[in-house]
Amino acid sequence: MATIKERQQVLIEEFEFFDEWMDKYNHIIEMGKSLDALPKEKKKDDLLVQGCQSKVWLHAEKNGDNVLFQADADAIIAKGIVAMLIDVFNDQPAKEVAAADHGFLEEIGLKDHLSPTRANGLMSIIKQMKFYALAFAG
Amino acid sequence: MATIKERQQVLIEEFEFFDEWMDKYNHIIEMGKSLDALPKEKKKDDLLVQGCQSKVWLHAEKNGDNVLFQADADAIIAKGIVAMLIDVFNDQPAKEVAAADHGFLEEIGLKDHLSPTRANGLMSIIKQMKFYALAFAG
Amino acid sequence: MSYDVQSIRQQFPILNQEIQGRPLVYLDNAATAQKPITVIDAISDYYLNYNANVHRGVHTLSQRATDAMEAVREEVRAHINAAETAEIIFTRGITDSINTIAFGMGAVVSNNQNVVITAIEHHSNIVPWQMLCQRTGAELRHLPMNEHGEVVLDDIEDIIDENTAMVAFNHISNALGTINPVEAILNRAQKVGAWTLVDGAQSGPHARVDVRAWNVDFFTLSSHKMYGPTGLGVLYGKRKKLEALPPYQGGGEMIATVTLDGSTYAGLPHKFEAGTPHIEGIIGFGAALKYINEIGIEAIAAHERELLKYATQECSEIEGFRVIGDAKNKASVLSFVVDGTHPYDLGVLLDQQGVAVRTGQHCTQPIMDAFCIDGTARASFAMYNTKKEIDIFKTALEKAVTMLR
Amino acid sequence: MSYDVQSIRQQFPILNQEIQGRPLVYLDNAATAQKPITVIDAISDYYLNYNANVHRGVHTLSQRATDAMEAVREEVRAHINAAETAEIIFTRGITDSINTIAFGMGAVVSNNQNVVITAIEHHSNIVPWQMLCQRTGAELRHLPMNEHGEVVLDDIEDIIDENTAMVAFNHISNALGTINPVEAILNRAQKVGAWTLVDGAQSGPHARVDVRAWNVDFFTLSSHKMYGPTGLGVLYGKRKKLEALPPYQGGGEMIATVTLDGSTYAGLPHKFEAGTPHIEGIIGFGAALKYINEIGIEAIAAHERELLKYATQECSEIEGFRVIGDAKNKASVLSFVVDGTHPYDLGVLLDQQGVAVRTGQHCTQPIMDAFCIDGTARASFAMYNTKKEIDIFKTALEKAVTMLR
Ligand SMILES: Cc1ncc(COP(=O)(O)O)c(C=O)c1O
Ligand SMILES: Cc1ncc(COP(=O)(O)O)c(C=O)c1O
Repeated sequence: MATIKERQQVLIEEFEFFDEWMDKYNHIIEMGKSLDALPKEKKKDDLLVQGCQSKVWLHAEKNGDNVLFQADADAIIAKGIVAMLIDVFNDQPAKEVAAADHGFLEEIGLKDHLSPTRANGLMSIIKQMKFYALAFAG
Repeated sequence: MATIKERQQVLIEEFEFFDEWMDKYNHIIEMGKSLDALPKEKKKDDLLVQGCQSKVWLHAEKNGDNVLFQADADAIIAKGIVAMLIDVFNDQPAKEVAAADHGFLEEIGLKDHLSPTRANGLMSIIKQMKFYALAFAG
Repeated sequence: MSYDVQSIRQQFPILNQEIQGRPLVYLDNAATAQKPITVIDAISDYYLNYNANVHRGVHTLSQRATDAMEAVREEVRAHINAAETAEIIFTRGITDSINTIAFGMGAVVSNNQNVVITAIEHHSNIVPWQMLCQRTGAELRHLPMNEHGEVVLDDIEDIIDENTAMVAFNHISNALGTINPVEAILNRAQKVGAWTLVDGAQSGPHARVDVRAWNVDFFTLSSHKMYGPTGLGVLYGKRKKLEALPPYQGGGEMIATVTLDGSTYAGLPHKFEAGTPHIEGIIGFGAALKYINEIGIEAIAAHERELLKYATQECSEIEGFRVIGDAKNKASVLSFVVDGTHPYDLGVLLDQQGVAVRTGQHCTQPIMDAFCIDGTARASFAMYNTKKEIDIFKTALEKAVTMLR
Repeated sequence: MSYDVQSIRQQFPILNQEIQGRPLVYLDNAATAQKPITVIDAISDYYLNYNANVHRGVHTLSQRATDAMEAVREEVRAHINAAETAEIIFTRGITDSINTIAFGMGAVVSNNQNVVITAIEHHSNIVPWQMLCQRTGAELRHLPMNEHGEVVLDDIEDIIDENTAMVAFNHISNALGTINPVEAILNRAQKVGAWTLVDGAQSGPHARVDVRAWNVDFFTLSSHKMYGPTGLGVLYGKRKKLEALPPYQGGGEMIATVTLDGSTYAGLPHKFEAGTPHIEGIIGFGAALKYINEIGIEAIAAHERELLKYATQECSEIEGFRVIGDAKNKASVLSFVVDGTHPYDLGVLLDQQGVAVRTGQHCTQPIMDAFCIDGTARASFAMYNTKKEIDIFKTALEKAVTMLR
């Protein structure tokens, strides 16, 4: 199975193809569409990530040393971004998730989205993932 | 007895001599020094003119159709300015005081002092004088 | 003289830029307006030439700053036709203005009374009254709205009654653009002797208001929505009403005398202006008012009505486009959803095409709840927007919708 | 690198002007400081390039404005060494900051408690506590001062006792320049478990403050005294203390959810930042902080100490010149009277000679009462003042005194 670094590299290469914003966002939207929706009973308010303008639910559980993520969002671009993060971090060792770098998002041209104040809450989602991972690793 | 207009003219001519700020202010200070002080018992808080940074007491009484002013101030420049106003308005018909123009202050180079917001409260003093005059005239 | 939007645009240098490689189309004016060069210059001029703390200063700079500030107070008075400058109080914004009054009313409201707002208020005109009601035990009521986003007056005589202490509502809704029936509401309030407050956040840039014609007790404006600097608002209050309220903040300027045992308070407007004022903001706001009056608020409003009509027509051609708030009487705001899309996604994809709209709840969650939506995308217009920009907006919106479906 | 006052002066274009035909000598810095060109440019740059309402905006301008604003929050945090940015709240100024806390403490203070200030406070740190005491029945006490204008700690153990809810005092007195024994007062307060607030109006421009080294609960700054824009202040508060207080103003930004029946409040810092922030002011303040740090606050303070010493020496040669407030530990303020003259007259005649000083009570009436004077004339120094200016000031003062005697 690919490591976090390897998965990030795959994503970076995928996005390298896109010169146009439309292609990039179409791809994000596709990723969002292909992410399994969270079942209704899991879309509880206490799974909502604070600081996003759209609703983003993040669920995490332990799988041995690894951490499993499930997520959903009501806005499709937010969901696409979450899908990307799940792609990278899902079923990886909790320790590594907690320590992982997220510079790849900058490389794939989502730098704009990385500020902690952004309405998309990308940084909040990453923080929340690492928070879970840290809890499970500890 | 000179009218308000005539007295104003005298003052304007007096001040025409002064090219230097020092001479002008020396003259104002002299006027302040030569104004009779109000007796202590008349320096009551309810005679204080609001809106001056220094304390200015203004006392008015009726003299037939005329209005008599007495005033004092704890700062000498304020007192000089008050002296000038008394010089012009004292023992003049209340009606005329109420209606009088104060453009002469501009002409003698006190324009700077005429804004309603000035700490010297010159406008407040004039207003208060006219307020008394109006009350007596009515 | 006809309305020359191109020469107006030249006064707003910020408009002349590219976002994501496309020309900026700024349609977020209900959140904050851009500033004409005269405002920016007035601010620089102040700091370059006569910055000083105001009042009580005998030196020249302080007197110049004081005069400039007080001249704006008079301009504001004239602009809204208040009776005297002492009734014009400078605050930090609408929010600060309303809190000032809601706090003060804690001293005059009792627990058998009620406060009435409408269903289409900004949070700034809801939460302060909730806090007042919590403190005093008074009841918070509201005039409901219909499916067009219009305030419904059918039950007004029951809702605003003899026990109503205050009726507070916005002139124009920031989320829907609805223009409220101000006179009808004020009439009822005045009939029962209730105090009245009109939130003019969205009237400031779009409508002429005469506070004495309305006979309203309190009225409030935000500079930043009127092409002026941030951090400044205006609170108009009738002298008698302002005098009946306790001061809000204690500090410099607002006192007459202070001893360590107690203080007496200064007269209006100082009683409500504690601390060093936002001098620069006041001076910049003066320049903004001057600019608005130069163009003419009626001309601006007419131009914006045109834009709103055009935008509504054009966008309605998009499948699934739904206007949120289609009141008969509307100003300058086009709030909408597009079926099958999330407002946030629309906002992101519009931004990628240079078009700035606001998305979300617009600080009016009760409205969103009433429409059973999470939020809207909102395009809002100002004096400098053009039909061509609306064309760009429409094309961009179409592209976004296509991508999202 | 030595302190290059001439190159600093070049950053302050306002200084290069004539007042009444004489070069301006601006010695009213304790009232407000002048702004370096970087601050003026930062404001223009904001309005020319990225003005937009912050937070919740998905479009580029809004995100740029938000980032710029939040970057300043972090700079402020670092500047005073707060633990986290959530503890940095932007207010309208010191007055607003202190009122925010004094209002909030209404919910936690009871009538058997007391609040302690000192005899040398600004009205902004007196009146809000008087209001709090009026609302709660608590007692307002103060640490007295001696004839040097120093706070006397002899009875501190009686004055600050187990029932003390809050000890609030300024770091540096604006009227006297006295530097208070902050640690000693804080230690006593902390020993009895009282909350603490330090008014940093005059420390901001003159001293380095580390809020965690002090372990103070609340600390507050005013932008306009620190070479930044008007209308902006900073309130630092420990997270736990801020969380224990109710919000001050209701409105946009400060809520989590709003229904017409009730609201829940947002987390820090938003809970205390209702309404559209003074975005431009925050960005300008960021530039001011940067400039202060470039020159170095210690270097500035050393320069001002020199000036204060020199001015005190020089002016003491004038017959009848009397310093008001000759504390051992002083910063940047020379308050004085000259026997046989009124401060107002001195102010007017200095202004005629281009010298700007403040005259009056400096919003510290209790100090004036204690010294049995109506007011003082006050020369206060900033990073850009020079010895040559003090020579001009002294000559002008001599002339004024001669004229007045
Ligand atoms: C010591 C002190 N405290 C408080 C204040 C009030 O500051 P602001 O007017 O900016 O609210 C000042 C300013 O004069 C001050 O010098
Ligand atoms: C109708 C309405 N009321 C109140 C406000 C709050 O104004 P401010 O944020 O300037 O205090 C706004 C601004 O969004 C508004 O549109």
